[in-house]
Amino acid sequence: MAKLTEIRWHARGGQGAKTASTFLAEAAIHAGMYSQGFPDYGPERMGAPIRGFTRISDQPIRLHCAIDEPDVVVVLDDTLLDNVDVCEGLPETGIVLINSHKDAATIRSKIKWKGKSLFIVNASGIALEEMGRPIPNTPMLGALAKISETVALDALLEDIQKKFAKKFKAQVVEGNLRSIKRAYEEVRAA
Amino acid sequence: MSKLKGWKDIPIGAIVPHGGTAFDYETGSWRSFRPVHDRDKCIDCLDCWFCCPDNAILAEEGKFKGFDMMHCKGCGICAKVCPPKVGAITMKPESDFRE
Amino acid sequence: MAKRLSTKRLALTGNEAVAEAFKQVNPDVAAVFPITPQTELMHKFAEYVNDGKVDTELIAVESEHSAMSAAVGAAAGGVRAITATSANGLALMWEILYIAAGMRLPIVMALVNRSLGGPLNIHCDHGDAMGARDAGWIHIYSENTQEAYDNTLQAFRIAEHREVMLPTMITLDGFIISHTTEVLEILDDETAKSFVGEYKPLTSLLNPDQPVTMGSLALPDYYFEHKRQLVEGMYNAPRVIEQVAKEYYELTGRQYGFLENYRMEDAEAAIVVMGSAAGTTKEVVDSLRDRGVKAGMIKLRVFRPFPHEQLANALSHLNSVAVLDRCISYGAQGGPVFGEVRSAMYGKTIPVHSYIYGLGGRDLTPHMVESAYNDLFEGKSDPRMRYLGLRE
Amino acid sequence: MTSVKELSKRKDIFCAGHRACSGCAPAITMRQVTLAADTNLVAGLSTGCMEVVSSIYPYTAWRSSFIHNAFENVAATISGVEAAYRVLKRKGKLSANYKFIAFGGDGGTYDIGLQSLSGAMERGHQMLYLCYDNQGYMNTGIQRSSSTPFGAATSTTPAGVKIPGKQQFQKDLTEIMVAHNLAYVAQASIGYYRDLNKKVEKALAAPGPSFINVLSCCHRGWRIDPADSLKYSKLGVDTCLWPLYEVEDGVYKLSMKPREKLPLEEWLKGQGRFNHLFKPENADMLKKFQEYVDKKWERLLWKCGEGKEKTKEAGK
Repeated sequence: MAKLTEIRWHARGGQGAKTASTFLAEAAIHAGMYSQGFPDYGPERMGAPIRGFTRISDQPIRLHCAIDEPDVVVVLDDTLLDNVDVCEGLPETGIVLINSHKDAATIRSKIKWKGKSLFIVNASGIALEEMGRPIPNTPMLGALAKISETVALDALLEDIQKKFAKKFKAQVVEGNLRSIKRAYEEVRAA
Repeated sequence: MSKLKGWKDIPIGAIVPHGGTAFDYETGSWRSFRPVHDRDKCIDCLDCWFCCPDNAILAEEGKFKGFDMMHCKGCGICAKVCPPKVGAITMKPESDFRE
Repeated sequence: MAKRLSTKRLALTGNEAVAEAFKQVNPDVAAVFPITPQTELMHKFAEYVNDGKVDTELIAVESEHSAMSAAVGAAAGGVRAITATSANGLALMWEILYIAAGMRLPIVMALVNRSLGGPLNIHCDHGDAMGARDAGWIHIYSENTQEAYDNTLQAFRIAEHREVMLPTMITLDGFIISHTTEVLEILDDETAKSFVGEYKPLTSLLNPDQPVTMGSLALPDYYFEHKRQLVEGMYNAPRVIEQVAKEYYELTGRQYGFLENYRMEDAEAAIVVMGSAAGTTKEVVDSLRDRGVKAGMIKLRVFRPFPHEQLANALSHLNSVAVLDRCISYGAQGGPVFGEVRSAMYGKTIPVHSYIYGLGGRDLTPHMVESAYNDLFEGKSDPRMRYLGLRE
Repeated sequence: MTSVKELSKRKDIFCAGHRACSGCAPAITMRQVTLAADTNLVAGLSTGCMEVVSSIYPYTAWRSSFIHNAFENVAATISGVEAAYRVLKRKGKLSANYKFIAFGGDGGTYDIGLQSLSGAMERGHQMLYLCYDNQGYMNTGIQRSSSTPFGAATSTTPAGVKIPGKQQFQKDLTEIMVAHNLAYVAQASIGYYRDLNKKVEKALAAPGPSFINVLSCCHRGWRIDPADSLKYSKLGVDTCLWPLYEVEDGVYKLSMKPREKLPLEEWLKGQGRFNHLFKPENADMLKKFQEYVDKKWERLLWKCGEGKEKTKEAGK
C-alpha cells in the first residue's frame, strides 16, 4: 500500500510558496521518493493569497488534481488566518505548521481546526536574522522536515545547497542553510 | 505533362522538384498582336529584352536574336520601350500571320 | 523486461521535460513566441541556446502565426524545426498548420493545452488541440511529465519517417503537467540523440543542385490528389508509431502505443480519457476494484490518426462505456473524443456516454470520476452530454 | 551596376511560361529583380498575382528555389529559410552561398503582411524584402489597399455619386521601413528599370535586411492599355507622386530629380480608375491631391538635403 503525504501551502504571492512546494518535491525526488510540486496558477500578483501543493509517496503518483483533503497544511503568513480557511478539508489527525511570532493561543483562536498537531515557528524572524530578508520559505522547509515524515533534514540541506550553489553567492547559500537548521530546531508544538 | 497523374505518381507535398517547368507551357496562343523586328533599325540596346514580361525576346552575345513566339503574349511593351528614334519593333495584328 | 540503459532521475516540470527532450534532439531551428502556459518551455530552451548547450537558431518571432510560418520556412530549408504554443497561439497558427501538413513538413510542436476562451482563461482544456484536429497533424497526448518527454523524442521519429512526413504535435495539459514538478527519467544525451537520429530532409530549398518549388498552387486538377497523399501519410503512421514505440521500449522499458488499457481484462464498464486525467482515473479504478467493482480505463494516447479498430476491440466486451472529453463540440452529440469512439463502436450495441469535464482548468477530482463510473454501473442512461464538476 | 548587355547573358530565374496578364509590369519586376541576384537564390512570394501565375502545379516559372506559404507571412517564411541556411553553414553542412528575397504585393506587404515584415526586418534576417506595389489587391479583383492612391476607384472604393473613390491618401510604407533602421531602404519604379537594377544589386549586397518598394503598375487595376504599363510606372515618378530615393544607414539620397516636375494630372489622366476626378464636381479632389503630392515632395527634398529655404519649413 502506497504511503502518500499531501501537503498544501498557503502564502501571499511573492513569499515563495510556489518555490517551497517545488523545492520540497525536488528534495523528495532526489532522496529517492516520488513527488509532485505544483502551484495554483492565476493572474494574482504579489500580495494576493495563493496556494501551492506537494505530494510525496514511496510509489509513483498518478493523481493530477488539487489537494482538497491534505495531510499537512503549511501557512507562510499568519495574516492569512483572518481571511482564508487554511485548514479546509484537513482532518483532525492532520498537521498544521504556521509561520508566526505569535503565541499558540492567539493562533488557535484564528483557525477553525480542532486537531492536535499544530506547530508554530517564527520563520520570517529567522530568515531576517540569518539572511537579512524576511523570506520564510526555506526555513519553513526545515520546520516541516522536523514535524512530518516528508523529507529528512540532511536530504533537504544537501538538495538546497546543491541547487543554490549554482545560482547564489556562498553567503546566501549559508544563510539559507542556517535558517533551515534553526527552524528545524526552533519549531514548537502549540 | 499532358496526362494528369494519379495521387500515387506525384511527389508529396505538391513540390515541383525541378525549376522552370513553366517553360513547357505555351502562352503564345494568348497573342492577338505580334511584334515584328527590323534588323536594320535595331541598335541592340536590349531594352526590349530587359522589359519583356515573358522573357519572349531572345538575346545572344549581347545582341537581339529574335522572338520566342511560343511565349510572347503580344503585349507590345517591347515596341514601346524601343527608343522612339530607333523604332525597330512594330506590332501587327496576329490575324495577319494566320491562315 | 527490456534492457535498461543508463538513465538519469530528475525532478522537472512538464515544460522543462519537453525542453530537455528538445535539448537532446538539438534541432536546427526553433521559432518561439510566449504564451501562458507554454512560455517556460521556451524560456528553458532559450537558456540552452544562449548557454551554448544546443546549436539551434532561435527565432524569437513577433507572433505565433510567424512562429509556424518560420518553422515552415526552416523545414522547407531542409532542417529540423520545432516550436511550441498554447491555445490562442495555436489558433493564430491555424492557417499555417494546414499548410505545414500539406507541404509534408515534419515540424514537431509541443502544445501545452489551454482553453481558447472567451471568456479569457489561461488554464487547461483540450479545445485548442481539438480545433486543429483536421489540420493533418499527428496528435499525441501525454499523461504526465515522463510521457511528455518520451513523446517528444518519439515525435521526431514519427514525423520524419519517409512514409509519414507529417507535422506532429505532442500535447501536455497546461499547468497540470506543464507546471508540475515530477519524477522524470531521462535517457543520457547520446542514447537520446542516436534514438532520434540524424535528420535527412526529403526535399530542401537549399540544395543548389536541384532548385525546387514548394507551396505551389494546385487547381482542381491536382488538389484532390495531394490531399489523398496526405491521407496515406496518416494511414502509414500507425505502423511507424508502433515501431518507434517498440524501439523506445527496448531502450527504456516504458511501453507506448495507441491505447493504454488499465485493468480492462475482466472489466464490465470503462472510461476512455486522454491526458493527465488518466492518472486520476486509474486511482479511482483501483479504489473501485478494491470494492469489487469491475471498472476499467482506456487512455487514448494518439488522437490523430485515431485508432478506431484497436479501440473498438478493447471495448467490445464491456457493458457500457463513458468517454471523458476536456472539450465541447457545441451542438454535437458529445465531445470530440466521444464522437470518434462512438463511430469506432458502430454496429456494436454497447452504450457509449459522453461526459465533459475540466473546461478552463476546472479540477477533475476522484469523486467526479467515481460519479461517472457510478452512472455506468447503475445503468443510468442519458443520451445527452453530461458534465463533471459543473454547477447547475 | 551590371549593364543590360551583361544581364542578357544570364539565364532568367523567373522564366517564360508564367501566366501573368499580357503586359504585366509586376512580372517585369520579378524578372529584372531576380536577374540582378545572379547567385543561388531562395525566393518567396506572398499569396497574390505573381505567386498564382508562377507556380501552378505541376508548373513553376522559378528556376531558383521558391516557396510560397500564405498571404501575410512571406517575411516570416523567408526568416525560417534564412535561419536554416545560417545553421547549415555554421555546421558546415552547406558550402553553396545563397541570397534570399521575399516578394509581396502591396496587399501582402502594406496591409496583412505588415506585422510579419516588421518582425523579420527587426530581427535582422539577411534578406531583401521587395514589394511590387501596384496600388491595390489586384489578384482578388482590384480592391483598395492602404497603398491605393487618393481618389482611385476600386471594387471596394467605387466612384460613387456620394463617395467618389478612395478618400484616404496612401500609407507611406517606405518611410515606415526607414524607421526600422535597415541597412538599405529604397523606393523604385519599374518605369526606371536601370535605377531598379542598381538598387537591387545594392540591397543584396547590404550587410543586413533591406527593403525596396517598387511601383509596378497593374494595367487592369489602373485601367490603361497593357503596352503602357511601363509608361505609367514612369509617370508616377515624373509627377513626384512616387519619387525615387534611397536611405542608407539613415541617410536619404534622391536617386533622380525630374528635370521638369510634371503636374499630377499627367499621371492621372488616361488611367480609368481616375476618370471621375476630371468631372467638374471633383475638381477639389484634384487640387487636394496635387497639394498633397507637392508637400510630400518638398519634405523629401528637405530630407535629402536638397531643400530650398522655404522647403525647410515644409520639412518641419
